Amino acid sequence: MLNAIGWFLIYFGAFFLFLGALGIMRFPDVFNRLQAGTKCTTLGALSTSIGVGLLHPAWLPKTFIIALFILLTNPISSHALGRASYRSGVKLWEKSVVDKCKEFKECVEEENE
Amino acid sequence: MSSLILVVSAILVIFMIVGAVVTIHARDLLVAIIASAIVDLVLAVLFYILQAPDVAITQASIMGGLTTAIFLVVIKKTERYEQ
Amino acid sequence: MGKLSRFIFTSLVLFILWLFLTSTFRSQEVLIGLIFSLAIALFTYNSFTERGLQNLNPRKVFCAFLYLPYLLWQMIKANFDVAYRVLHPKMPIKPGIVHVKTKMKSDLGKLVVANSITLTPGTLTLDVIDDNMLIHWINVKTDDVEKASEEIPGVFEKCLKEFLE
Amino acid sequence: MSWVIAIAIIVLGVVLTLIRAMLGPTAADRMVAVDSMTTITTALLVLLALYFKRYIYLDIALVYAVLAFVATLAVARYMEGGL
Amino acid sequence: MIKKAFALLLVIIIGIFLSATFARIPFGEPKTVVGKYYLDHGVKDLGGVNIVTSIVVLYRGFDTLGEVTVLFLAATGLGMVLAGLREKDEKKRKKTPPSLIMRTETKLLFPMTILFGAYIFIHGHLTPGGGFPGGVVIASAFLLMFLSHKKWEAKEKYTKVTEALAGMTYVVIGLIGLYVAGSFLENFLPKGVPGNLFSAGIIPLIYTAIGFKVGSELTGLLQNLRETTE
Repeated sequence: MLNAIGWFLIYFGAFFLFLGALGIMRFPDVFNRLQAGTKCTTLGALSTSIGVGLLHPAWLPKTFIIALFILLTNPISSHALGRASYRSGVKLWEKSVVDKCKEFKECVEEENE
Repeated sequence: MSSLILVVSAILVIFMIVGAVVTIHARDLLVAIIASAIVDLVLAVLFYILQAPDVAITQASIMGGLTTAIFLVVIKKTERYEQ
Repeated sequence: MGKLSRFIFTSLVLFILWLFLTSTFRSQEVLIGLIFSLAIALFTYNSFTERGLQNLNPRKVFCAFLYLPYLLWQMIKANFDVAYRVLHPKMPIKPGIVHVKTKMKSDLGKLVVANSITLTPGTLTLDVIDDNMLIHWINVKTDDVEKASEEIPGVFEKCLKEFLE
Repeated sequence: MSWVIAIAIIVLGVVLTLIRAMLGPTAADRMVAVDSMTTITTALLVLLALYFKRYIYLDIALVYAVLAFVATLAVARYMEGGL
Repeated sequence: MIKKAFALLLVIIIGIFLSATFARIPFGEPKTVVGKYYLDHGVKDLGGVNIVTSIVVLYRGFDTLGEVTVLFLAATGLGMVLAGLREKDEKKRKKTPPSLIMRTETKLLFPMTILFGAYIFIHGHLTPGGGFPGGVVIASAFLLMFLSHKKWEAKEKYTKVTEALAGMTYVVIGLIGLYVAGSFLENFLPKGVPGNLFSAGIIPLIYTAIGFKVGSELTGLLQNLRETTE
């Protein structure tokens, strides 16, 4: 039973990791790529490592720590990248609907350094 | 040494070579730093696959964070684009 | 808060992390772990936590444990959302940056809200300026501040108010 | 047999992100690809530890999970001009 | 053009020879006599499960002392070069402040990363790793704080004192070995049961010293790099 759940989690995770990579390949600009990259890889790596832990219950604490660190570090790195690429002047995709960032002078002033 | 491991390491080696070429030819030095970070991270995976965990852990820890940061500080102090 | 309670909380967290890392209860490992966690907590407790042992209030811990499954369910929903957008041949996306207001006061509260927003369907926190959040939304439904605040961080804040504020 | 499929899917993901890292028009695109690549590689290392049946190999995956984002943070701070 | 073609030809020839040579070496079989000796007698002689660390610290201990000295010399040399470029008074250089999320999160991660580095260097004889990776992980924790806080700094006197104490500990352990067991860096503690934390004699002690030394050296180096002007 534990075995079956473990293998299911591993395949689930592997599928989403692949989807995240495909999203990075297909989406048009930096921010959309970040969307795919963050969400899919976080859940994918989390569920793969927990699945490996379920196959060998003695490994579970360490895989749990790996999952915890991924859950802590991944959103912050994507946030930092998004902020930095907006401030360094990366343009939004031309079909974007709205850009509220222009209203804040903190975001824009660094652009022409 | 099964064939699966052989195929995986062959793919990774090809990407390492491409990364090294990008590192050499990039005009933008930030791109060169990112490409060399790719080379280092993939090299850690290769050491791992070849079952040398001590070397892999050292490679991953040194090359992952510190070297990239030091290179970045250096191009911040000098200049970003090569002429 | 008192310095002692902050110190005890930091070393407790570090010691639990150590137990997970070594994953044994052997007396030698526990001894070394105690020494290291006390020593590290001695010079980092100042930045690690602001409230100390108050975090271990049973009601707050219970709310945090209720929050985790909810976050996990949101993450799974987010992944199927991304899967739909990636695998659809025409890529039905309508991206944009919207502006929302958050009600959280403390730094930790803003951090958890921002990270939760990043992990949930179609949104990514770009910047936090005081209590304004700039959010990249992959499928913009509204660009009004009030409505967007109700739509994106509203649900989380109701859960998080309990154990963070 | 079940190994081959899971590992092959993940390696395919790594290859896709590496292609984007080599193509990517701007430096930000490349860094996004590298960031995702490190997370995908962490999962790959955990799976390979199961494949080699060695408990101690999990440490390298842990080093990857802890340290790979330092490089991302450094590049992000450089790009926004705060280093 | 002819030059490039010649270079390509040379690279191809070297590649063919290299791959032909390495194809004949079998994977994972010890060939040399020394390697066979280490594999057969290492665990029984020294009590360390991870044979690589036993070789690095005990069989080749003097070598490692040299490596640590080289790292120390490199860090000191860089510090001397950068000392001339030190910022005298707070120059007005416009810097983007780090975001609030980054500041809060790195405060949370800082003690955890240091604890992880300590885990790596104290378990050098049981798991892969050892003093050098552990020290680098600790220095990376400090790097995180440097990246995300404008004012935060590691006091120079503390890093210097830690480094000096750690280096002294290494040499003193070696001298005790010379006094008790008859040669420099000889093992003088009981071997213990292989697999326990308190086993393998002086390996954990030496790796703790190396971990502190490498960590404080690299932290001082990063601090020096941060304080200089352009």
